[in-house]
Amino acid sequence: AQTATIAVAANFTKTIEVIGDEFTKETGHKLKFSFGPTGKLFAQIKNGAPFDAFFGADEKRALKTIEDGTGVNGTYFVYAQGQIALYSDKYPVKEQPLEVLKKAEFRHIAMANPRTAPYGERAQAYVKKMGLYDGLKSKIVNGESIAHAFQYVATGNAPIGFIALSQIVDPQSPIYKKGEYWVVPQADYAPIKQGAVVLKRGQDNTAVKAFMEFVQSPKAIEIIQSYGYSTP
Amino acid sequence: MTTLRGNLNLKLGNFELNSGAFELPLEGVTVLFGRSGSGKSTLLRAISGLDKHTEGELYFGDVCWQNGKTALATQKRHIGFVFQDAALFPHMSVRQNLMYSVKRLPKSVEPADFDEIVTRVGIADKLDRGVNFLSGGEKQRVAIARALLTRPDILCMDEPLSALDWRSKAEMLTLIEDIVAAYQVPVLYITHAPAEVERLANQIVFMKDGAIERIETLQESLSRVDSPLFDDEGAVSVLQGTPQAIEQGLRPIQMGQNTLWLSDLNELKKDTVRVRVLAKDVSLALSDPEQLSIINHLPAEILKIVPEDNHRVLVRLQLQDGQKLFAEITEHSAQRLQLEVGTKLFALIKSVVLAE
Amino acid sequence: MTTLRGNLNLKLGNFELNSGAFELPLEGVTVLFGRSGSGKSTLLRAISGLDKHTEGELYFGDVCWQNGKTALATQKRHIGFVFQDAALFPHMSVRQNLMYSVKRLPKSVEPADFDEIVTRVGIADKLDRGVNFLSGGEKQRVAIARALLTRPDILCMDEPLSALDWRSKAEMLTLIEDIVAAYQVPVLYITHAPAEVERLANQIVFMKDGAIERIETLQESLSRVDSPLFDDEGAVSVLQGTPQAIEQGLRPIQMGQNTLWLSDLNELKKDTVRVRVLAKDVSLALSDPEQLSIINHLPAEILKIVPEDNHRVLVRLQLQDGQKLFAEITEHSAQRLQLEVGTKLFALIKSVVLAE
Amino acid sequence: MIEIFGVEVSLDPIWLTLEVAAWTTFILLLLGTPLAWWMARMQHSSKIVLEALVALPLVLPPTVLGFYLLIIFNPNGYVTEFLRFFGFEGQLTFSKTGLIVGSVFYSLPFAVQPLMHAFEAVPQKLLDAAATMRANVLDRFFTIVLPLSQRGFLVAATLTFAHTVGEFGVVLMLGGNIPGETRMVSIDIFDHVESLEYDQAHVLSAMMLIFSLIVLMLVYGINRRFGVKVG
Amino acid sequence: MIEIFGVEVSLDPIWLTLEVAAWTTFILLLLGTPLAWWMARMQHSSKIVLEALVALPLVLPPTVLGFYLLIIFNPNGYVTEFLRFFGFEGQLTFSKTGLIVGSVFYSLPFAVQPLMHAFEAVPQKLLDAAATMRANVLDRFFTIVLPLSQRGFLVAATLTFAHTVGEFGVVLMLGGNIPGETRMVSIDIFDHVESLEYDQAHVLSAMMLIFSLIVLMLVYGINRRFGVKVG
Ligand SMILES: Nc1ncnc2c1ncn2[C@@H]1O[C@H](COP(=O)(O)OP(=O)(O)OP(=O)(O)O)[C@@H](O)[C@H]1O
Ligand SMILES: Nc1ncnc2c1ncn2[C@@H]1O[C@H](COP(=O)(O)OP(=O)(O)OP(=O)(O)O)[C@@H](O)[C@H]1O
Ligand SMILES: [Mg+2]
Ligand SMILES: [Mg+2]
Repeated sequence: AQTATIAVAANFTKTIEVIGDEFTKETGHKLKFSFGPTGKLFAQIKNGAPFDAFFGADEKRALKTIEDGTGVNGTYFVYAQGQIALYSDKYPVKEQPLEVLKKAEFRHIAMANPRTAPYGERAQAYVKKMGLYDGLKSKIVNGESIAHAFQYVATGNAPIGFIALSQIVDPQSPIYKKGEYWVVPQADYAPIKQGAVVLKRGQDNTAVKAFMEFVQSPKAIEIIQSYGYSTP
Repeated sequence: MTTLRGNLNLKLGNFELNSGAFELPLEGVTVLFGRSGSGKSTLLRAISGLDKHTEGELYFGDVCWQNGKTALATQKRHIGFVFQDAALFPHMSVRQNLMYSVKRLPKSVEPADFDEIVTRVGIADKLDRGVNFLSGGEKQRVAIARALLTRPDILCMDEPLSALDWRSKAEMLTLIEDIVAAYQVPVLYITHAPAEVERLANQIVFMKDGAIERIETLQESLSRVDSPLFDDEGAVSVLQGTPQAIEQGLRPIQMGQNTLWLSDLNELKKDTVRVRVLAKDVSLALSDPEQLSIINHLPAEILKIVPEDNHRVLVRLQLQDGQKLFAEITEHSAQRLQLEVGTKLFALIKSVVLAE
Repeated sequence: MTTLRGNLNLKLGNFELNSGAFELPLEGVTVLFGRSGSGKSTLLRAISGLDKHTEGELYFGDVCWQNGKTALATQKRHIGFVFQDAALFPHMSVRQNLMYSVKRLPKSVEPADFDEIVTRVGIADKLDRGVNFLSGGEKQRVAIARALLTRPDILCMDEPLSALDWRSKAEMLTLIEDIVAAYQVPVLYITHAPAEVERLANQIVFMKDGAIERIETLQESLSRVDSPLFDDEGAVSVLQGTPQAIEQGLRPIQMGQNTLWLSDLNELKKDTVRVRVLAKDVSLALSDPEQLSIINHLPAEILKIVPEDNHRVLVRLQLQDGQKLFAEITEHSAQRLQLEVGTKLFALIKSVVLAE
Repeated sequence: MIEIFGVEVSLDPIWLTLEVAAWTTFILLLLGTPLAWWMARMQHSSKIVLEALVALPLVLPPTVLGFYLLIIFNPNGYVTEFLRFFGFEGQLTFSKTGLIVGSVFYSLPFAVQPLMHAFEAVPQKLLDAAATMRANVLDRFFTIVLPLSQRGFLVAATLTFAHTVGEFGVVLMLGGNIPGETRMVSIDIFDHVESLEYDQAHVLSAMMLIFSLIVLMLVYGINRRFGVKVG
Repeated sequence: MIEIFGVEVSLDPIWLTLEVAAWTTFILLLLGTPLAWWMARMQHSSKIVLEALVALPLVLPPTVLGFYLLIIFNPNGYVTEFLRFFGFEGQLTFSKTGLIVGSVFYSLPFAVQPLMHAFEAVPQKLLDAAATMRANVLDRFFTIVLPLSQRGFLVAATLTFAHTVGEFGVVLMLGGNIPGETRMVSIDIFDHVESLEYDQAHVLSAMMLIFSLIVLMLVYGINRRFGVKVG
């Protein structure tokens, strides 16, 4: 059995830990996960971080590793697809999501930073497409990551926010079965594909190879979906 | 006459001040005298209300300054305080230090004459200096001026001269005498130096181990052979007399029918002056000696002969006007001259020795 | 005889030390004397190599201590230094302070006798105290012991006594005299106090405005009427004599055929002692007076009469054994006694006055 | 937006940072002064507890501190309720006010410690002297203690200002990254790094570096030259 | 893994944090001492520049500092090349070594400033006295300066240790958050927060808070009671 160190976008922390446990149970290979903002992980990989594989929060940065020569060509795949949900514990977002957004009676609406987090970018694109952006613009507060945007909502600082579905359906989540949410129709925004890639350092590591396969196995896909992601 | 009376207690670490009941006349200079660590500074701070842990009672005339743990704040006691190291405010000029006092006078109190005090204290030309550029003596002058400008009801001085060299000390003593006379403010004065006590004191508070041992007048204290004031220079007498006009380059001081000739020609502003005579500077002669450069020959009678250590004897004399004078001579001389109580003789004092 | 010779320059802010060429005998006590700010401390620090900016040259016997900007490090000069405020290490006990010296002696140097020094200096019973619990005098004793334990080739002392009270001062002076005699180490000594100079000095370096003004022996200096040493107490004479066995409770000091009677009965370890006589303590009589408590009547002849301020005159006398003595009397007395050069008379000195 | 070395950077975050740092410094000196004075005068052993409490923000990771402030400042929480009572309308999080309040907590030790040490160094004797000249407690504080603690204030102000300029965790947590309102330089640089705009990050960092160096040098220079020496 | 109040927390990050903080403190005292001594002795105006440089890590956001350290310590960069030359095999980033090096930079002012002030307060006269007793420069430093700067060392050590325990940005950037290797408590807490495990975050934060309070109180207590007074 071998050990692999895998860099994972912070939003996928919980899910990949569960998958990892299953994987270790089955194969005996050990895994170490390093979580962090995708951009930071990318900068670290670029500067020689000892990671064997990289699970980004979007497609862009995983692909860029291949371009930079740190990622292994041909190992890229999309491991999950995030879903955006509009959540609130104050407003009837389940029944009248767009009306709530249009009236905008709240002081703040949380979303992830569109510059750094794909969830944020898609959420912003969605409200723009619906013509709601100008009405909301002054009320948007940006979390640095989707997890951060979630904290704004979960601590009650923002009464409403675009967050990830995975954060709502997780039974451990502080807002599990509290408030109400509305899943934004997948058709209205470009899919948030989260791409993974094997890095040069891990290309001969059997544990990495095995894990990359395991993540695409039905068992893993089941876990991924149970955490609120869809899969390609 | 108003008095300062009370009984103060204060615990500082291992040290306890328990003054015992005391009553001090609010007139002239009261010196606190005692060994290092006897609690002089502590008592003065307690009287001034500078230590929050003071207990007991204290009345300044009719005004209650302390009753149990209830104390009148220092700033309401109208005290002037001169500290050993001047305690000038280092971030202010001399003038600003002085104005600090003046500005805080209540409207009801008439301000003192700034120019007069500044001139008298001798700092008129240094008003715009930073206080860090003053010598030790100059600092103390400013501190005294600052205290006077508060128009104090009582002036407290904690060893104001001990950090100074001999020359500044002499000047400052004259200044303090002068001020006491001019402003008629009662003074509480701490010192270690018998010379300062003899020069300034009206009454003396002797302290020991945190308690007041006794309170007596200067004359009472100097008439004791074992006076605590007789320390480094041995026994001392203080004579009083009336200065006369200068004659033949000397200053005559009239004491009854006799005259003491002083070679200190400084202007004397007072009617009565004190002349400090060390016992060891007094010689005795059975007959009035001729052809001798010593000019002061005072007729006297022996009151008492006290043997001392080191084969010396202390002879207590009475002058013709009733004042007492000590002479210290060797046992050998006393035997040679066959001195005994009642012997009439002449006390010889070199005039130049008298200058203070 | 080896000497310390050199010529040192040092600039400190606005102050410039330019010693000029000097040569000091490495024997006995050399006092640096001068007004405050004249550069005494600066010169001593330059000599010790404590100031990195010193320039010039300095030779201790044959050893080069300074040449241009090249200086031998202080720790290689074998200097003992006693600072005004003792400069004891506050984090060490007395013993540790002393052992700091001892431990750093090179193997080639034989250690001094620890117990003897400690006993002589009088701190044998305080070795295990923290230095913060010593009085000022005790601190200076430790500092002196510490400097002696370095087995110094020269001992530098910068106003070692000025922070002490009179009693400690007197004790320490005796101690220093004692040490100079016992260990035969040359001493460079700074002081403001003429009394200390007269007590200790063999030669005196007078400093003024950062330069050495002159170097002379104590006797040379005291024979000048305008000596800078005559300051607060006026003119002073230093007489030398041989102490004899105690007689009738007095200590006779033989000076030629004459005897001076001292009432200081402390044990005298030396063959020759110095007796310091203030001119104002000397009276003059044309005939040998009888029936007088003053026991020292020394025959003398007037060498010179110098008028002074304040209607006084300074009379320079020659004693029978050739020693010189100043007497200060009033002009009035001088006229009355018709004193002039050549007059033979008697100098009267109260024995008790002589004690130091 | 200005162009430096061919790179476009927005100056807003810089101004905002300076503004927040200035306010934080101002408030901390205002609040820290009585606190430090009180602590300097304390004799009991409870002083030690207080010293430790004041030093706590040094030990707590800023993001953790920020997270708990986020919880405490939540608009339905007690703190906001309490402020509402006094007529406060807004919200502490996602606002400049919130940033400033967070920074005040974060930089507390940097203001209080130097002030306390400066106050402790003011000789009691000078205060006694002032009391004998009829100056009451406040008067003494303003006329003696304050002027003699100049250096302490200078150090406290610099450290507080510097530390607030460099703060990241608390601001990140509390701010919500609203341009012109809560997007400070540190976050802006971080965003550039995250979105792979390294050039902008470099330029902003260089500006910050140079600016800070100049300010620090000025302060240390003044400190050495004009410090009032006591004693 | 242990259970506290029914919450499972891993102790690894705690031990790692203490280890890194201890090493950082040790190294900074070792390197900071000669630096601080040199600065304390400096007379020229270049002292001001040095003081400002040492204070810089206070101003730079830790993530920015971390980012640049990441670039500088890149295994193909000059610094690593240089170390390779001396037989250094490993990598400065993503290892305990890296964390420690980063922390050393980050906490530099917290060690150097108190030491410098302590050294400046040692009276020159004592050093002069030691020199006359044949003590050379090093001897004087170890026997006089060091013992008299005890308080300064205590303050420097506490601040450095505390600040390293609380550090987040540098560690996150340089360390890479690798469990058992570079995942310190501050990051662990943050990870728990990110993955919605608030209970774990609360327990860890509380432990950290209590531990820090105790340490700080001990240190301030010792400082007040046993400080050697000079002068
Ligand atoms: N704050 C304090 N805490 C503990 N002990 C103190 C304090 N202040 C003074 N003492 C002690 O109280 C005693 C009396 O001190 P005080 O200053 O009153 O003496 P003093 O008579 O003025 O002596 P000196 O002549 O030396 O000034 C001393 O033993 C001193 O050590
Ligand atoms: N480090 C310094 N920088 C600038 N000026 C200095 C320095 N040290 C001493 N001085 C000045 O040099 C002059 C000589 O000082 P020094 O201490 O040698 O005098 P001194 O003769 O020992 O005086 P004192 O009798 O007062 O000790 C003084 O005017 C002093 O102000
Ligand atoms: Mg006292
Ligand atoms: Mg000097």
